[in-house]
Amino acid sequence: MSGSKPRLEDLSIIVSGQGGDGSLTVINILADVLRSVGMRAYTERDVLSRIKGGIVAATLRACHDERLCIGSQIDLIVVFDLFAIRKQAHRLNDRSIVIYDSSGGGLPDDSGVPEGARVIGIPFSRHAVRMFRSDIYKNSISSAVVGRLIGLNDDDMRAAFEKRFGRRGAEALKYNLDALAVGHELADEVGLAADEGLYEIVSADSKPHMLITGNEAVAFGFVVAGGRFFAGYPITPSTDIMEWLQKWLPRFGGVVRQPEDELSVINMAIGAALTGTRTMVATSGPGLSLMQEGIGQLGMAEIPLVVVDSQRSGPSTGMPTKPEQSDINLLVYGGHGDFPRIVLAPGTPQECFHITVKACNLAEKYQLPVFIALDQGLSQNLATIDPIDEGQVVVERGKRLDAESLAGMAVYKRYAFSKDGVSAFAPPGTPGGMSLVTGNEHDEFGQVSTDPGNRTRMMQKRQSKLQSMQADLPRAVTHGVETADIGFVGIGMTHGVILEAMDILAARGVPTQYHQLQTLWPMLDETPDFTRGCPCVFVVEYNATGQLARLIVAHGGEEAHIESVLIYDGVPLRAEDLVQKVIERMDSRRHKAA
Amino acid sequence: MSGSKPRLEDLSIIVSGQGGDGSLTVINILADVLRSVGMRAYTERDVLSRIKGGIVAATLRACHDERLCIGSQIDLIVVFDLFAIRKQAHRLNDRSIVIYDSSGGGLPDDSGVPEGARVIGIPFSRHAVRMFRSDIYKNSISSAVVGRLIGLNDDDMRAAFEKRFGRRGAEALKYNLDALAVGHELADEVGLAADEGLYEIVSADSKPHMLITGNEAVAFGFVVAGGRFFAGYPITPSTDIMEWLQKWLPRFGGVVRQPEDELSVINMAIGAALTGTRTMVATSGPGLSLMQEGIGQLGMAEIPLVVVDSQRSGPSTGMPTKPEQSDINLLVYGGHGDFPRIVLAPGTPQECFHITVKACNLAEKYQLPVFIALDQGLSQNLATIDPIDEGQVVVERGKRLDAESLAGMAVYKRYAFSKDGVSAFAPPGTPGGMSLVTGNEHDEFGQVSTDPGNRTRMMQKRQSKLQSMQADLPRAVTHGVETADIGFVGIGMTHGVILEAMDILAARGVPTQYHQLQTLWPMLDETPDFTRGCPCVFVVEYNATGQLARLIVAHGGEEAHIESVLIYDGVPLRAEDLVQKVIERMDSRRHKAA
Amino acid sequence: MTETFTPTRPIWCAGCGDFGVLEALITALDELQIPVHDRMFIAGIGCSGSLQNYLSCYGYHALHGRVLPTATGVKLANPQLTVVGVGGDGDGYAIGGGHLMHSFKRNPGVTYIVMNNGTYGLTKGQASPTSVTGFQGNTEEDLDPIMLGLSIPGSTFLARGYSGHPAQLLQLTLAALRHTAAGQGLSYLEVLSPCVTYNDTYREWRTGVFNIDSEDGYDPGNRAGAFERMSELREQGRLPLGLIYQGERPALESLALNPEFAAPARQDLNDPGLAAGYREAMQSFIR
Amino acid sequence: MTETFTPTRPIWCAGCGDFGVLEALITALDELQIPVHDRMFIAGIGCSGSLQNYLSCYGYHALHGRVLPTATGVKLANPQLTVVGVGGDGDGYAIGGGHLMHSFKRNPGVTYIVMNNGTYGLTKGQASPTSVTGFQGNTEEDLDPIMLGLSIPGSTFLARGYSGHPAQLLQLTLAALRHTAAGQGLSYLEVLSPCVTYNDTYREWRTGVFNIDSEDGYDPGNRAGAFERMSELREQGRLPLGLIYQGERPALESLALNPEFAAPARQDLNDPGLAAGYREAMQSFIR
Ligand SMILES: Cc1ncc(C[n+]2csc(CCOP(=O)(O)OP(=O)(O)O)c2C)c(N)n1
Ligand SMILES: Cc1ncc(C[n+]2csc(CCOP(=O)(O)OP(=O)(O)O)c2C)c(N)n1
Ligand code: SF4
Ligand code: SF4
Ligand SMILES: [Mg+2]
Ligand SMILES: [Mg+2]
Repeated sequence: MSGSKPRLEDLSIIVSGQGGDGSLTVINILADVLRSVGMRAYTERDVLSRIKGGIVAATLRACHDERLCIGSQIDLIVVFDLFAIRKQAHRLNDRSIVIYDSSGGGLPDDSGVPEGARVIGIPFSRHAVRMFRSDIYKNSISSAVVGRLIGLNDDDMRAAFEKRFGRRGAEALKYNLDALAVGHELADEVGLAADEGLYEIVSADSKPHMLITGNEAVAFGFVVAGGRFFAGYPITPSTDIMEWLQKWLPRFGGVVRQPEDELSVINMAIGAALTGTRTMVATSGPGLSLMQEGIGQLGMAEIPLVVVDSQRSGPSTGMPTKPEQSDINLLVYGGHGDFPRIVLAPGTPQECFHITVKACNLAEKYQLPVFIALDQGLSQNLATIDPIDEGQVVVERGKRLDAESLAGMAVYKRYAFSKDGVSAFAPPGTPGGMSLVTGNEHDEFGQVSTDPGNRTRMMQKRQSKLQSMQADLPRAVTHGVETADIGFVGIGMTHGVILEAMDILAARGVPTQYHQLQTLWPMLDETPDFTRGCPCVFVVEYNATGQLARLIVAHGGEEAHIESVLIYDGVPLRAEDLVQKVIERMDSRRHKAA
Repeated sequence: MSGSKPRLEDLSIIVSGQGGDGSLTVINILADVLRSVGMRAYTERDVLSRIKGGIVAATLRACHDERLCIGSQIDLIVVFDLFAIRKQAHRLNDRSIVIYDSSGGGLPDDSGVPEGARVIGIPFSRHAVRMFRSDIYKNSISSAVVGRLIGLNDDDMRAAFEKRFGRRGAEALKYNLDALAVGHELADEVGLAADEGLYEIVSADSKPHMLITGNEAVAFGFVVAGGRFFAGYPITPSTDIMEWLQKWLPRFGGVVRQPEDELSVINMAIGAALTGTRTMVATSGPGLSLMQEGIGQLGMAEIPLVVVDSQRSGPSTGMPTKPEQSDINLLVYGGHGDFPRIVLAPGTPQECFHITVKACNLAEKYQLPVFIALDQGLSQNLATIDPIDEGQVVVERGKRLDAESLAGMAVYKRYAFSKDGVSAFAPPGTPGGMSLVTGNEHDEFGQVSTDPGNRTRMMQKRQSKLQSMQADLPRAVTHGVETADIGFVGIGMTHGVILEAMDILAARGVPTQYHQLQTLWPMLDETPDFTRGCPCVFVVEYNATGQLARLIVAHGGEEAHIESVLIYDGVPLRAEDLVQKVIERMDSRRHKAA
Repeated sequence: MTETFTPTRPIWCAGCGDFGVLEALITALDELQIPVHDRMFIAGIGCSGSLQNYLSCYGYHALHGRVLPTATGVKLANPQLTVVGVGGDGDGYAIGGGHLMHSFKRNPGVTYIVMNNGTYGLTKGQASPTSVTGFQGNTEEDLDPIMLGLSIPGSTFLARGYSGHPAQLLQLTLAALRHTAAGQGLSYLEVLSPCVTYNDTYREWRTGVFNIDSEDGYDPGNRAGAFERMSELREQGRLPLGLIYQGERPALESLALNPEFAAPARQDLNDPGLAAGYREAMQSFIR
Repeated sequence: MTETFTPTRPIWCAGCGDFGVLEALITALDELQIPVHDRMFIAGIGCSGSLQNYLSCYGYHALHGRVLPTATGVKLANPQLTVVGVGGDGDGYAIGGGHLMHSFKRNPGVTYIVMNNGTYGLTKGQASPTSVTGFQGNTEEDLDPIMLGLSIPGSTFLARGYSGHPAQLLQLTLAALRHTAAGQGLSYLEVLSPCVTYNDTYREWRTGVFNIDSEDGYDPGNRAGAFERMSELREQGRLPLGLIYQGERPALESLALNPEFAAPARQDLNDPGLAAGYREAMQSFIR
């Protein structure tokens, strides 16, 4: 039968159950196996801000080509809990496959599963408890079944198990491998023999892919950019950055600290940055709010720092595990008083890496805070990407002085006026470079000053960086048909969805174009220009007030051309839903025009 | 001679010396005497962020009619330090009078005093040291001379001294009265006999005026509005609010606390507000930055609080004693995530009072943070104003439930959905009103929830307040000629200067109009409308980036009609300088058009 | 009766020490007959910070680390409420550490219960200020917040319980609530409350705890003596349980409120009797 | 020599205690022959927070209350620097109080000098955490930060000087700098430094101080003993001066840095030798 099987092109799979059931583990293992056989994978998590219990879900998209979002329909769903199936039923169709844990009985009539869908009940939990005296092995058992179903090789599954559970010790590995074997037996029982999966897996690419989240890519980029000091305080969804760096940074002589709060974080980072060390912090909304005074200090005292904001649903504590892009205002306008800053917004893990490198360079070249705006989706979703060529990274440190160059200078002024607004920096410890650095207004030497003439020049010096950096800032990436009447604007986790929606629309004969911002601040002319040039621009963003759209309008964007698509319910947008919105809005625009 | 004397119409007086010399005291006493004789007074301070030393100045405008700014020219200057005279010389003209402390010798040739100015040297310091063994009495001595010069009655001066120094004990009073007498003798010596001052003082008004700063008016308004809990942490220029309340609030059973930092301030205030107590905090930029997390909590958990921001020069520590209006962005856009808020901006002490009352009512009616944007000038400058009719204040507490009303309800939900977005509040301690209040997203009962449908409705509920409050928000006050082609927009301490510039322009045949915002957020349509309707609008603001102008543009203002006038050197704008800018910009507009 | 929110089932992992704290609190509040509407719970952020959802009360979920300033504001504005602060060690000792020391100093009428599990539970097990050296790469020595409390003049009630010893925990919870109810100010009760998922310390604590309540001659009225004994036990690697210090000092609210008026939250702001005072304030600007 | 900023004349009021601290620091740093370019001063906000402007050094004017985290970051990134934190009691004990306790616990190689005048000088005389009860309406008891330091495991050097006793102050300053230079971590020196303008305590302190350095049998190596003696003296209304506690514990930087590498600030980021490690990190995502 294998010859006649369809190729695995594009499949979205959900595993859902109670928190602690291990749904994430199943999905992550499958993603890793897919990566290892040359397929593309993308994962998403839908979890709660609690450690055990509640309904959580993990989703995987297995693709032949690159897709940075989950599909609009779910092809395969594995549920350990019947609540979960009701929650997901609307994403199923008559070709979907439903695998449920039948330990507690059959599927109720009102499960919502559409007619025609293939339903398979397997008592995962019962087997797990019987064999291992613990319910938790049901996830390993179920992954065997899913692997079989989609056509993954038993050996590849085993290899992935060895890699993942090997780290947790021999016992954990043994039990999980046993569970995998049990799963394979159960698969046999329900008619899913080895090599008899639904699909043929064809490697998409000869070169190996990386499987990486945006958070990891940022952390990795920081190390390669020469980052050597990181401070953080645990907060979802940014914590992974700290955790990855805790493991890796010391191997390069770097330091990671987790002090008592975010105030300590940003000020400790300021201390490290003052010495000329490349420094970064990462946080999410509540932490970013607490760091506002420190942010302003960076601007005033001209201290380079990279600040990562992994955005989650706000305001306040909000919905800590859910995605949002609602800190845009705070990133762009936060801190009291006027000071220059840069806000960058990657859309893929690869961009996360490169933008972090860029952020480190910009921070030191222009001596100011550089923000990297992430969101929960980009931060935490795993994706397969082409390998990053980390060897190409260039470290640009800006105007730095050492003892030798200082010796040749008659006078050294930390805040010397200059054409580009940037003054040379001599790291503490350098003979001849003594300086005063302060968040008070100051003269060129860093002495506190309220002289009005000095104040005016210092303010202009700092602000002038926003001009001198222009050529250095990442430009928007454009996609689609340049002349199309329908445009998209988006950042972060909207990226994959917009690309897919464009494909769907193109297939329906509707050409579109897409302006993917990379620099949110300073707002480059290209973005307002785009909204003026394209008659209908869908600005897609995860917040309730259209922060990005408003920012574009404030800088000359054409409000009449803008259609805001706002998502703020904590649920990731699907391409098909975006397509629907586009069609509806275009219709209503045509009606209004008529 | 008295019959032929000119009436005292409008006089600007500077007293300048080293910090600690008491220049402020002289000016404040003079202002009080002027108030007591029915004249108008307005004062300004130019001080440093240090306790002693450095050059400081205090300025007084004595007027027959109300003026809420210092004049563009200085008529009389008293200097204890020769540095000071150089700093002020450019504001003098050939009719100015210069009184200097000649203890250290005569005025040097390069003092910068214009030709024709009358120069009087009096060895204040020498006399003070000889008579009182302390230099500090020179300020009391000098005030006698100034009083004589401008025609104030010796007895009125004495009465003011008794009032001011009486509080400091009998000894302080005696010495200062003696110093006043010495001053009067010295005045006799230089030919300024009693009742032979330069001007005739004619009472402007039969009713008594108040002499009050914006900070005091806010504090007073808070008490009368029923405010009963205030927390603050010392920070210039907001501290006076706390100090006034420390004295007065306990007399009404209220509580004032100065805890360990601004985080404690805002959270202690949240605690008080949770009980249904009218609560306020006051701070300046650095404190406002630290409060950002708390601000978002107010928005999410729907807690009423009035937050006063007395703005100073930023960013960061900046120039603590200098004026600015550069926290507008942070006030409007601060805090992570989307939540509703109100930002109000008074322009006079009277408006400070009424807007504080309004803020207290709005906070409770709409259950959200209400900001009052002050600036150093409005906060600290003394002005004579018509008495406030504090008896007219109406306390509106919004939807509150007591045990009785609760008893009639089947179910009580703290966050019940409602048309206007506001849910009824039962203060803790009320039987039957138990509720959960949280900064997490929550359902109507306040239980933590991430249900997407609930999330959407809750977000919309909160945001809908911005609509339901519209009719309740203070409208802009308009001044001048409604059809004029030249318009002004301003807030806070620009108010008096704009009014005076309009008078000057009107006198030169140039009609203007002025849209004085009272509500900065939500931005009411009236303001963008104003910029669309008037072909050239000068948006005058104390910051470097045109935050107010940008805010107006972001909400539909006509950028092409806007001329930004930006002041960020820490020096208060003078009307004549504003007039010059208007004329220049209009010329260059005409050139461009031609 | 009006229906209000229904306390939910705890979202804690089975075996979490916080169950014991909840149990003790429910029992103690009932035993002291505090009406549900007079209970105001101020909770931190963390697994522990959901306790208020599991009993009948007015509950407030504070910002991370801000339990004590918030609770102080509540108490000053309405001293009739029984104000209970609850939260975790990360919340109370890390981000909230500064407030803890200042609250000891300030002594507001608040009962503050810290569920100390030596880790950040909700963010998945990072080191906290009470984590032992080595836990998750922790280079620091673990903080003893009771000793910190002893060092602050103004502290009046310092106790430690263990959720594995429910009887003593109940007694300490009662004592804490009574201390505050008697107008003595802040009662601080740390509860050793194991996190079975990220830092399961049941074994260490079962053997490591030391009951000072039953130590002959131990005097909880002697600050320096208590400090010395704590130091000794610490050196022996033992964790003292019981009422460690109790002193006397008027609660903050008795010093800060004007007894001639109703408390801030209970005033009638439209009382016509206020007008004369307002007039006087107005006159002070005319003088 | 390259001209850099010129230390200015202090802006302090005549008679301000801070002059004595400046004097002691200049003398001690010279005596220890710390090159000016290896001195990094981290100053708070307040009158005291301008000290760095009055001597030759790399000076940083921190945010209010953030001296210690900043200084810790500096030291970890470049341990070759002599890092001195300076600030006021408001800065260090009020808004910075949480950082103080965590810094004791963390023990970074920083000398931290607090100019304690029992008030907020620069904002014109409000009560601070070390203000006595009654000062400006203060309802709280004054904090003793040395006792706080004693209560935190990890603290290694706690001393108090008085700007009116310059000889002892110099010795304590030297001892503090030496403690840190010897790799023992945080040396904390509180200096009683009167604010002549808003809280002139010269008279009280002249009579109130008590020199523990000259007390027979006092053992600064005994934490609990020190606590007891401090408590006694406090009850007698006396303010102990001298080296109150000194212990041994490796400094944070020795625990946090990888000795195989140059310190973070001193690494050559373009060193080609780094490539292999970066490659390995990259491979970890391909596995
Ligand atoms: C300002 C801020 N920073 C970080 C977080 C993320 N956060 C949530 S809970 C928590 C720690 C909880 O630890 P602990 O207080 O010990 O409570 P536990 O879960 O152990 O009961 C943190 C850091 C937050 N909510 N707010
Ligand atoms: C966040 C913040 N809040 C408040 C202030 C205002 N402020 C400046 S100095 C100071 C207190 C200074 O007191 P202290 O630290 O004791 O120093 P001293 O002036 O007494 O030496 C305060 C509150 C500030 N700069 N930043
Ligand atoms: S993670 Fe730990 S602290 Fe949180 S509920 Fe589970 S056991 Fe309790
Ligand atoms: S105000 Fe006080 S602390 Fe400040 S300089 Fe003067 S004496 Fe010193
Ligand atoms: Mg914990
Ligand atoms: Mg002080």
